[in-house]
Amino acid sequence: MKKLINDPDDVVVDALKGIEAAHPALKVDHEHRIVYRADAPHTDKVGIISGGGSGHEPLHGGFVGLGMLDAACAGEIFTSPVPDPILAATKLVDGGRGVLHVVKNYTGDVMNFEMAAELAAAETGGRIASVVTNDDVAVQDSTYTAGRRGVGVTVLLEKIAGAAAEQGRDLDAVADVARRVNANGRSMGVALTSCTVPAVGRPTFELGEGDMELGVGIHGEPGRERLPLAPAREIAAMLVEPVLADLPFRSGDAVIAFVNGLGGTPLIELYVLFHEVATILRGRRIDIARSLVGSFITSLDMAGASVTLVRADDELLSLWDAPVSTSALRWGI
Amino acid sequence: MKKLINDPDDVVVDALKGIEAAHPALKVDHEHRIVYRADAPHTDKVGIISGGGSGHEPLHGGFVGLGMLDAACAGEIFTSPVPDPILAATKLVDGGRGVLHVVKNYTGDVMNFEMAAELAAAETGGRIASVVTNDDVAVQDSTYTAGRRGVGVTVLLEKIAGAAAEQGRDLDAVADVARRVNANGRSMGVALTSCTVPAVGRPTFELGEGDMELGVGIHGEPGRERLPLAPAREIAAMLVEPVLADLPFRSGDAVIAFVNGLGGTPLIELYVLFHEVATILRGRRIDIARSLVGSFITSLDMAGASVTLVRADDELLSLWDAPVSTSALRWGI
Amino acid sequence: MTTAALGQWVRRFADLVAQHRDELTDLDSAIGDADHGSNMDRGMQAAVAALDENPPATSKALLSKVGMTLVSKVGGASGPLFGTLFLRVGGSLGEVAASTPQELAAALRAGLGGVVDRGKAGPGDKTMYDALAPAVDALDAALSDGADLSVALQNASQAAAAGRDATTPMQARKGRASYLGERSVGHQDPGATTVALLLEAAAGSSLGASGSGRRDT
Amino acid sequence: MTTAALGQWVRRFADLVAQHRDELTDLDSAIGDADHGSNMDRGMQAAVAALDENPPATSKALLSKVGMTLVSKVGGASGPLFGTLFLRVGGSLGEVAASTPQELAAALRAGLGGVVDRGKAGPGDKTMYDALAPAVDALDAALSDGADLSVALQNASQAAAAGRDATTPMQARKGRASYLGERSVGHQDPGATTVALLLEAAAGSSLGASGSGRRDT
Ligand SMILES: Nc1ncnc2c1ncn2[C@@H]1O[C@H](COP(=O)(O)OP(=O)(O)O)[C@@H](O)[C@H]1O
Ligand SMILES: Nc1ncnc2c1ncn2[C@@H]1O[C@H](COP(=O)(O)OP(=O)(O)O)[C@@H](O)[C@H]1O
Ligand SMILES: [Mg+2]
Ligand SMILES: [Mg+2]
Ligand SMILES: [Mg+2]
Ligand SMILES: [Mg+2]
Repeated sequence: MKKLINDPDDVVVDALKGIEAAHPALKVDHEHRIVYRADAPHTDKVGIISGGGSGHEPLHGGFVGLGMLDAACAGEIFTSPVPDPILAATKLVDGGRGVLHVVKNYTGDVMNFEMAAELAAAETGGRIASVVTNDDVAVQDSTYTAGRRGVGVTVLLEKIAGAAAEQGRDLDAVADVARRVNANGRSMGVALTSCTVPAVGRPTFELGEGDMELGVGIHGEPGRERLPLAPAREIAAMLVEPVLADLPFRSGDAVIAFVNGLGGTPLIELYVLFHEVATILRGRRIDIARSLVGSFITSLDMAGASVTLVRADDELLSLWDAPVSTSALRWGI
Repeated sequence: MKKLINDPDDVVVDALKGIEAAHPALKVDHEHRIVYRADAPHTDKVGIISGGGSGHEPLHGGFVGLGMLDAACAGEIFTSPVPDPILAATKLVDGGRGVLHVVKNYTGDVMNFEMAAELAAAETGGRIASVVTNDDVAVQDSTYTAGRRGVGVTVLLEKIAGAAAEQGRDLDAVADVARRVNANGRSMGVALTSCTVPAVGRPTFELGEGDMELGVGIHGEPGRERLPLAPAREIAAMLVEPVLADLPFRSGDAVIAFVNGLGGTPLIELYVLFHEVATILRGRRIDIARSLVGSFITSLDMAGASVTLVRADDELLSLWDAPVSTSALRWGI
Repeated sequence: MTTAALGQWVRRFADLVAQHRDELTDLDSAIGDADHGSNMDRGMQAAVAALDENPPATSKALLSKVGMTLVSKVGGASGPLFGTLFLRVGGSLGEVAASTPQELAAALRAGLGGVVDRGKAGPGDKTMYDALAPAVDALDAALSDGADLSVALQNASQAAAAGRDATTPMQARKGRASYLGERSVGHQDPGATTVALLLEAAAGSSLGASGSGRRDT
Repeated sequence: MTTAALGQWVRRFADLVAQHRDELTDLDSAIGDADHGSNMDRGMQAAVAALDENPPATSKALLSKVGMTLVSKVGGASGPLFGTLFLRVGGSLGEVAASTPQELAAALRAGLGGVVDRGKAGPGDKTMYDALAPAVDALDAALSDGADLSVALQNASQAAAAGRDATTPMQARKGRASYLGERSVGHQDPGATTVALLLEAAAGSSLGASGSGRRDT
């Protein structure tokens, strides 16, 4: 295992110290492992928090700041945080207008956020709403199962809901916008290599030199199928077609197109992939209204990428364009 | 070789198409492989261009935009562009106030930019100044040799010189500021794995499972020494100490601290490293006035990182803080 | 059945989890993320340490401490699920120092309800439910048939083990294993395995001995 | 010495580079970035194609076309260096159809000057300079001694080969190999090797034959 770390058990703790040292606009509660806005809480807006297992950086700590999250809870690598820190973060950001929990759809995350919300309601009486992202079309959706995983849409949702909160909308309205992003977003990913969890020290799965895992999850969960490595052009089609079919997206739709690196893939390759994605969308007369290219929701050192499309009307686009100032996403301010 | 690409020979061409599709504020001259501001040239400011071999993304194309570069020339992977496109870019951005060439100190880059500058002077009579970055302390400096390589300082210099140009300063003044950044900046890097050049298809160098290459170059050039992989704390010391000694930096200095990923290293590890770097600097009473953490000057898929420190006075800091709007670095606008 | 016996049960469970830690993690590595054994072991060690530090006097206090510790130390899916299980069992027993077998059975059924509230799983979803529900049913049935608690817990333990085994051919519909779809078939569920250990601990503890046949009236 | 002979020289050089392409790249992989053979081969193939397409009439036109093609097709260090070399030789010969041996020698010295202007290398830096400078000296010396051009070019070729061999024990101070410091010792410089091929091509071409002893007065 080749990593720039100290003790594998200290990776999250050490990284939080790095985040604190690098970004004066952020504070870190080390006991609870919370990254939060130095100026929290805000009495004039709904608070938004998110969190989950670590190993997906910059998600979520990199999205704390004006126009996005008020706080992020960092669990151990790939392990949901427990309710205590979620409760602490909820209290920390509640300026009186309620708090939105943005939760990725993993059983552990959902339950721990739910318990924290129950505890917060009991302790403070503050209002809490929850939005669960579940955009990964690699997993079959069904009301009888745990459903789809939450992946790339989470990033776009946090941005857009953050902008809605910054406008002063109330908790229900912010939650509505967030749900609308999730309802209109779909994603799919591919791994060229496995990630390696520091405490484990060896790759999570074996993948032959000539193979790729299509539909992989951001914790190295197995995907839809294992296939021979293909040119970017074909991989783009394998990612985009199921995404388009699932919603479905239609000719004339405007989308936010997000090509995301999984941690070990350099930017030059993401641009090659983006070109192929854009070519397919152009062929389908789907309009790329906005785009995002980079590594924003990662899986440690996994080589690979994911494609997320969110169908966006003018309101979502104007919220997307609104100012945001976080360590990983910033514009307009 | 596991890469999200089509034909290895088309990587640069395809990536430029992706950049063009993703960023409406940028245009691409595909014949010359130039990324340039859609609103170039600007008659009210000095033009700034840079360029070099590809494979270091987001450098340089990711830094084209308001407050930074006006154009960037993309050579083949790890191969300096030839004079023609540099000449074309120079003409493209010259709004009458002259053009600054930012060149990393590699023999090929220096000579190709020099020839382009001679051609431009002969053809257009426009003024051209050149600044060569040479901040890599892994290589011994000497007037009798090719000298140090240009690495991380290039990023900070492009930002700061870009801000000076945006203020309307004249060519000499912009070049002066740029030289001041270079003179006050030093870097050193470490590789945990080799990069793989697409057209070659196998790693540039062999590195044992337990080894790292200290002082590596951004093209996979050999470093100072090969050592057993060490904890981030020790690696930080191996990178920071030679950097501090070389200028030398002194107690009381304010610096811009830049921890850079080499392409295959995820952000969480960069923050672990940044924490260790900050701890060392704190111990030396060197003040981190500004910081930058992320993968900004890469070496394809190489796992590893570099540390760059630039000693910064108030003027450089205020230029650093000035608005910038590029695909890879953006704030204040 | 006394609070002390509950404490013994918890400790015995912690021992069994520690002994089977690697097995549980291996089961989770086949259809999950290879942390169930270390999750539960970390949580139960912390729970036992919390009991040692400040031994609670009532059943509710004792099991709440175990439940809260699991909730705040384990994370993932099993922290809230096993945590809620203990919290609900304790809540059902109340601030008492002893309870009847019927009260214990009702408390375990309340615990099962908590697991369902939390995880929304039902029969055949290939989760801890598939071991816990048959165990609670078996406990009720045995007690209605007039069996003493010790025998009833033996029955419940056997039912949990059978429920655990029955998860192997199931296709997971809840939790991380559900992402595998058909590929989850043929693997025993780790959470159900832990539930079988929990009932094995109950059957082997002094729960049945001390409380057998006695009713607090 | 005619323009046609210069064309023959260029083509012969292109052939030799193509033949030694892999060897040149291997030398560069030891102390550089493993592209010198492919760089020079790509450039010289393009140069020959440019000559084929539109054969230039004067020495300057011919060598400028070769030089410009190298500059615009090769990149890296060798593009500007070899490009400048050809550009300066052509510029020195001028818009003529034939030149004297002395003019050729002076032109090659001008080319050497161009390489130094561009690359700032001197003796012992372990670069193409270390093969080119002795060759130019040998050519001058032989012509002063009254040798005819064919013999003088043989001498120059031998001097280039000796200069090339002498780079092996040197420590590089210029170019990519200089980053290796002491580790560059013991490897033959690729650029010097290419210069030796350039002079071998000259000695084997019709340069010496056609122009031997003749002076354009
Ligand atoms: N929705 C659910 N309802 C009941 N039990 C569940 C549910 N989801 C998961 N489980 C149980 O949790 C176990 C996995 O626990 P663990 O590995 O510790 O958590 P995680 O899946 O978060 O890593 C599964 O084997 C299953 O028995
Ligand atoms: N400053 C210099 N002056 C003269 N020759 C040089 C200089 N730098 C490099 N060279 C020559 O260039 C050769 C390398 O050429 P090449 O591999 O094509 O370029 P690059 O180093 O850019 O990959 C070296 O072997 C050396 O002979
Ligand atoms: Mg698990
Ligand atoms: Mg887990
Ligand atoms: Mg080379
Ligand atoms: Mg090269």
